[in-house]
Amino acid sequence: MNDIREMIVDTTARIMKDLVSKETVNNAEKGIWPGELWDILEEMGLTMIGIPEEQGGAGGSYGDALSALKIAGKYSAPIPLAETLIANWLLHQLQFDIKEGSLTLTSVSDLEAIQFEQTADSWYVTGSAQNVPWARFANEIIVIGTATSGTTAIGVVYPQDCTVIPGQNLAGEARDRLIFNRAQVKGSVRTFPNLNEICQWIWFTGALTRIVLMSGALERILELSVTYSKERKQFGQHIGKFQAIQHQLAVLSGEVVAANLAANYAIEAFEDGDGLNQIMLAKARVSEAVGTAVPIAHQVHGAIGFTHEHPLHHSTRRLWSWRDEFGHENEWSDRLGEYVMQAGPNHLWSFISS
Amino acid sequence: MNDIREMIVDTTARIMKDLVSKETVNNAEKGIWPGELWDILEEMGLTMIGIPEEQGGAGGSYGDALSALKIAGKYSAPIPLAETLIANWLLHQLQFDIKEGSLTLTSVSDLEAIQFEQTADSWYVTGSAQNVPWARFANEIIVIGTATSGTTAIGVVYPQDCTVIPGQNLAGEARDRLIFNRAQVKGSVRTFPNLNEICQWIWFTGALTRIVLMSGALERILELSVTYSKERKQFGQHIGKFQAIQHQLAVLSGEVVAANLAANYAIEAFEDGDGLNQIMLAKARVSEAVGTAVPIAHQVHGAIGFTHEHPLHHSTRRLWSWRDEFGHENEWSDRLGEYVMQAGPNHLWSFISS
Amino acid sequence: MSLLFKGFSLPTVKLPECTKKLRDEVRNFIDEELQAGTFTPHCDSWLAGFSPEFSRKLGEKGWIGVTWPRKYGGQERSALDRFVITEELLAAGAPVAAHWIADRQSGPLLLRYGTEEQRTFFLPKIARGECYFSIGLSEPNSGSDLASISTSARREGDGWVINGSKIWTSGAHKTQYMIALCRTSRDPDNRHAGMSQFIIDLSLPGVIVRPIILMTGEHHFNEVIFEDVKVSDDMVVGEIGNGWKQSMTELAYERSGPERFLSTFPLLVELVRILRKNGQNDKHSRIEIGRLVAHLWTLRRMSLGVAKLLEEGITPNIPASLVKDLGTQFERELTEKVRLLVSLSPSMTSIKHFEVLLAQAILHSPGFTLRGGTTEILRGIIARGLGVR
Amino acid sequence: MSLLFKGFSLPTVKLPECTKKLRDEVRNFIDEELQAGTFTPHCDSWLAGFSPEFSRKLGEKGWIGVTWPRKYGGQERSALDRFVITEELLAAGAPVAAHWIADRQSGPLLLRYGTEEQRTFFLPKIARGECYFSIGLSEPNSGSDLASISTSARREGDGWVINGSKIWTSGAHKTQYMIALCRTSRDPDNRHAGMSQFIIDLSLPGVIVRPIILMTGEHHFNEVIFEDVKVSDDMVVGEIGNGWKQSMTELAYERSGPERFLSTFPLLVELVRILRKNGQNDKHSRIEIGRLVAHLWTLRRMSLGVAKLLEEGITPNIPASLVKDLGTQFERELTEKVRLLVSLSPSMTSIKHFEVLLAQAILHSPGFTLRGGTTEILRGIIARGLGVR
Repeated sequence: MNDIREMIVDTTARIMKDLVSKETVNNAEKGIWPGELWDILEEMGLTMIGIPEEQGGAGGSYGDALSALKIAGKYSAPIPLAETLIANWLLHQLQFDIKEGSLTLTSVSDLEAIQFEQTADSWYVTGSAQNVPWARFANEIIVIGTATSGTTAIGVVYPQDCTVIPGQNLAGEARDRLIFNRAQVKGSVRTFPNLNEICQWIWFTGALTRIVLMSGALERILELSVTYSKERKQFGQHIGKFQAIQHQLAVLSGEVVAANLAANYAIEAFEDGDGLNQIMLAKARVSEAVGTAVPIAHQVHGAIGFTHEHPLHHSTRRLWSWRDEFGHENEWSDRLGEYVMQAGPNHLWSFISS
Repeated sequence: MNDIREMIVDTTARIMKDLVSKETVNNAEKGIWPGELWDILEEMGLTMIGIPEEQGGAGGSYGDALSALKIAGKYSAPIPLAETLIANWLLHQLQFDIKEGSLTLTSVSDLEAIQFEQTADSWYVTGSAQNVPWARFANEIIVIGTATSGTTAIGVVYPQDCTVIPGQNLAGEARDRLIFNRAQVKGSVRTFPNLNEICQWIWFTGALTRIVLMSGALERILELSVTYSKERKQFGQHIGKFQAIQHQLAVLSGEVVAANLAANYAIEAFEDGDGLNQIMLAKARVSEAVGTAVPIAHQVHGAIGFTHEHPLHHSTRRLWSWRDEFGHENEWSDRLGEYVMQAGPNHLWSFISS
Repeated sequence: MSLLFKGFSLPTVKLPECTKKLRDEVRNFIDEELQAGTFTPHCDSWLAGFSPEFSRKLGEKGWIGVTWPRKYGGQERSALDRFVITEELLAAGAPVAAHWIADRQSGPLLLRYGTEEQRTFFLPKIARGECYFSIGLSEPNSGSDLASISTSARREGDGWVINGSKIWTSGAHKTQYMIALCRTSRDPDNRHAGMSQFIIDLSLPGVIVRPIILMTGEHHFNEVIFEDVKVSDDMVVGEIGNGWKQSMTELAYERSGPERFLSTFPLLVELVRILRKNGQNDKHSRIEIGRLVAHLWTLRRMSLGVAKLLEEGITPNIPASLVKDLGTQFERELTEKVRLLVSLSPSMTSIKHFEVLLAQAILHSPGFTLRGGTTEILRGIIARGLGVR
Repeated sequence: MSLLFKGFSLPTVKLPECTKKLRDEVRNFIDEELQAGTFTPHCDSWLAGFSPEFSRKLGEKGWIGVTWPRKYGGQERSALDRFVITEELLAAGAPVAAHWIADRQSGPLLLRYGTEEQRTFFLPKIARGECYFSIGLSEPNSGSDLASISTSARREGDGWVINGSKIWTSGAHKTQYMIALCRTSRDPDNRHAGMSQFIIDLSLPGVIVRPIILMTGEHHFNEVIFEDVKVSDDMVVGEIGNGWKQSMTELAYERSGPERFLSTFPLLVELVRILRKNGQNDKHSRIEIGRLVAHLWTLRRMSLGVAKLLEEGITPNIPASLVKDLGTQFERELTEKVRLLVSLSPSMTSIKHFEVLLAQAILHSPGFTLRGGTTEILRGIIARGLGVR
């Protein structure tokens, strides 16, 4: 890790420690926007890392941004940092101006449920989008849909121009339903005859953000579990002294280390401009790690970890949500298996070792 | 368990304890037939239980026979008891005379690889059969093939009239390849326009014998593991005192109890003449139990259980073989899943609770 | 054919004809209720589905306290009949939480150890579905180590004064009574001695019921605090000093029932419905469903075997622990497998029933292997049965 | 970005260009050997594939002892280069058992603790693929409890007399030497004190090599008995009394390598071949293969990270234990998954290569989680690293 990245990570961690309290997370779940937290991160430029300063960004690399995102995942920061980063990177790639404020975007899986229509004066959007992250708190929404010509279209809509029906994922993070009823697009629209490449980029980048967030949250539940097992006494000793607990913590740490490394490889490959395979592999591996890790963390914590009072669930419920978002482990394994089968037996080893 | 069955089980257990030594099993693997064991069991009538005395059998029920077979499984008895029982039950159902001596039968999956051909004087068999259990030791072989007319045909062939190429399953049990080169059929041949019912009966009954054998062997590895964990000392105490070992033994015992009960339900249903569903369910469950139970037994035993010297492998290698024979757990789960999906959601509960 | 370790084997059970008839009655009742829309199938309905109205209906049918003597409002039916009623209700995801504890363990405990007055007073009310109980075992600092409880009952006059607190008491904000395990004396050499059980009316002065909000945001559990709560002598259950043994009996009732593997059954039914609707009949789905069904079929028969042993007057501690251990692992696995067979967004706020059921199952899953004895406790009991502990 | 517990994090590694070139050379060599039919891919080839001929060929190529100084016959290449050579050979299921122990741990041990004479004498021979070593740690009554060993080395004249026995010594019937951990003194207060390591020529009088036949019928392991075996002073490795620490270093070399997750790789390759041949490209097969590949990909990178740490002079005890624990669980799981994707009869006597590979993998599977530190030992080490033990 170079010096700049280390600085970003350290600063982010400090801010998160200060401002993401248990109450912040609980309040966000009730619909209260953590404005102070967001404003500081934005001021710091965190929402625009990966875009050159001369183009309005904060400089730095994708990897720097994703490293900071991992910290956000670790602290369960209830903010659309992932979405704002993806949105800005996308806008920048499409040669739109990047945006201040919090952003989100509709899912490429709703591509066909959203119609773009051009009139003399402007573009209008009609249709609906499901599970749009943080939509109710977003300043602007990147909408991905289909133009009447059949091409893929991307444009920006203001939340106040559409109906926002609040919803939540398992972690209580805002995942809202949006209904567009001839909502006017702000600014221009980009259309693409070939939808695959850009949609693929959005889907893979979305998956990468979840990999990174999960790897942060996994570290957190390991820390919480180890700490708890050193504090909690039963049968006259700390529960960490029981071999059954020790072995469970060992298994948990294996999943956490594996997930962390898989995430780091995916980050590096993405930064190098060629992360498709690594994201595919890491999303399969890290999503699966959740299914092993979370039950252990809860089992070690016993009933107390099952209460709203204890912060463990901030991380575990997020992990349960994030492992499914942008494709669960079987969807990615299926894709991966398809790739391997296509390539054939003689390429299997070079695929794994490349 | 009624009195007759209890007597059969007790007697079988006594014989097995006396005659199935470690050497008996090792020798059988080297090709030495345990003649004394077989002769006593035959004398006792064990190979003909389930067929009325007035028709040449030993009386008793299918359930009685299968209960004795469980003991054979428990002691790794290296004899074709399962095959001889199936063969005799089949012969009896087909109104052939039942046979003295050891019997085996070719697999219904080789149906099409074996041709029956009728000449003026006799029937002849040509083709090959794979993995025929104990063929080299069998007095007679029930061959299931296809007649030139396209119907299914069943007849008896002597081993000396075909080429026997010795093979072994993972447990070193004889699973031989047979090549029939116009081998003459002894006695008559039964042909069936509709092959399904009788082939299905053979396949399901074969699966049931493996369920029963496995449930016996699972009991054995639990006993061996518990005994060993009370004897072996490490780090100054019996390994059974370590919580990790205790928990593994608890999991092992759960699989053994589950497998045992599933097997008993399958036996009962088969005896009542309607065991298809129960065999399907039990083969899926018991075969899967092996994959959990065997690694625990070996892990508890440590390196010693991995040696030829220790008898654990007599049971574990058999379990590895039997779980695959007549369909492994995924094949039966697939079939079961198909059935459940066909029946639909509203019948799921009544299927499980019936 | 008991070749197994002593206490480990389970009988096969053939349910008698009368039980089949009973099953049909329960099924018809459930169908009618579903059609009338009085409930929606819910995962973990025996914890989360608190409906006094539904419980009273079951009481009217005679389906609560079915095994109890008629003079106490029971039906004098077999444990197998009770098994059939409970499994049908659970499989349907029906709201049975209100009377669940009273029917499963408080009633049987009173029947076994209670005074004639207690039986006459409480049991008929429970059987009518009107009187609900909470469990009073766990304490904030005891966790799985039940012998370390410290809630005390002090003799005062001709009654008792209770101080301390109980935790994870499901439904205590809605039930009327708790049977609480308290210390009535201390023996430094025997942690299990000096405990006694009391029926505590939760409306008494000094009883404070503090909600424990689950991570799901739901309120089922409570901490119940006793501050100088005065309990009269006739509320003592069984003998003073015999509380530990009585509680262990109570736990055996608690562990082997079908609620240990059917909490998530409504999700499996819904999965089959969805897959059929989607025409998704691929090999992967079939194998996974088949596996789950084979496990469930076996578990149910294990649990039925335990019911049979109970019927025969045996307290099957070890098989009950096996059923709970295997059952709760199964429930968690079911949830995970179902999730992976479909691509969806489990959410309590979803408009899709399936997504809500899945969210319920996932969010409740950590509790499966904690409540009623953790996996660690159960495996310890089993290991002791094997003679290695 | 080390947010993890100290000693738990692993670096990402970008292999340099020169390593890529080396990899191609190894691959070409393997292809040629395969085409010449000098070996058939074998599961667990680093235990079961003992071929002095093949080892000598590797020695000629300079692929044994690659990290060692040139003056001892090495190539002074990096630990990453060594990693690449070994993983290529293992992935191909090549017969590398003969020199495996000498290359992996005996050589490095001598390099670190040996005398100049020992280095000069042994290392070049090892590097040429001509000199093979066995491990001398476990004993019949020690099991996982290595500190309880009792083989003794008694000072006599200017040498040592060794008595006792070592067990599970793979290849001792074919190798020339063993490095044996012996007791040279006893300290009742410190079980780890008073141990020393000796190089023992297995052809010496008093050395008895007794075969231990595996349950598969194979002979790889032995019990090696020492009856008054006389060893000269120059065969002491490192310092007298420092044997425990030296052995722990040796174990770290032993645990993290690619042999902990590639033993069964030839089976996976063959699976893909068979499925393609059968046109079996269903969702179930794809998901299972994808899962296995994702795990393998991650494990390999964890192991590569450990190699990188070794390169930097760090002895990564905890990550090495994590790799071995996850790796050996993976190998077992791979075997089970592959088995379930096809309907066949695994058998050592089968005429089908795939059935033989599967039989090898199944029959060897109990060893995966025992050799080189049992799962229980490894998890204990990891738990200690977490600070809970």
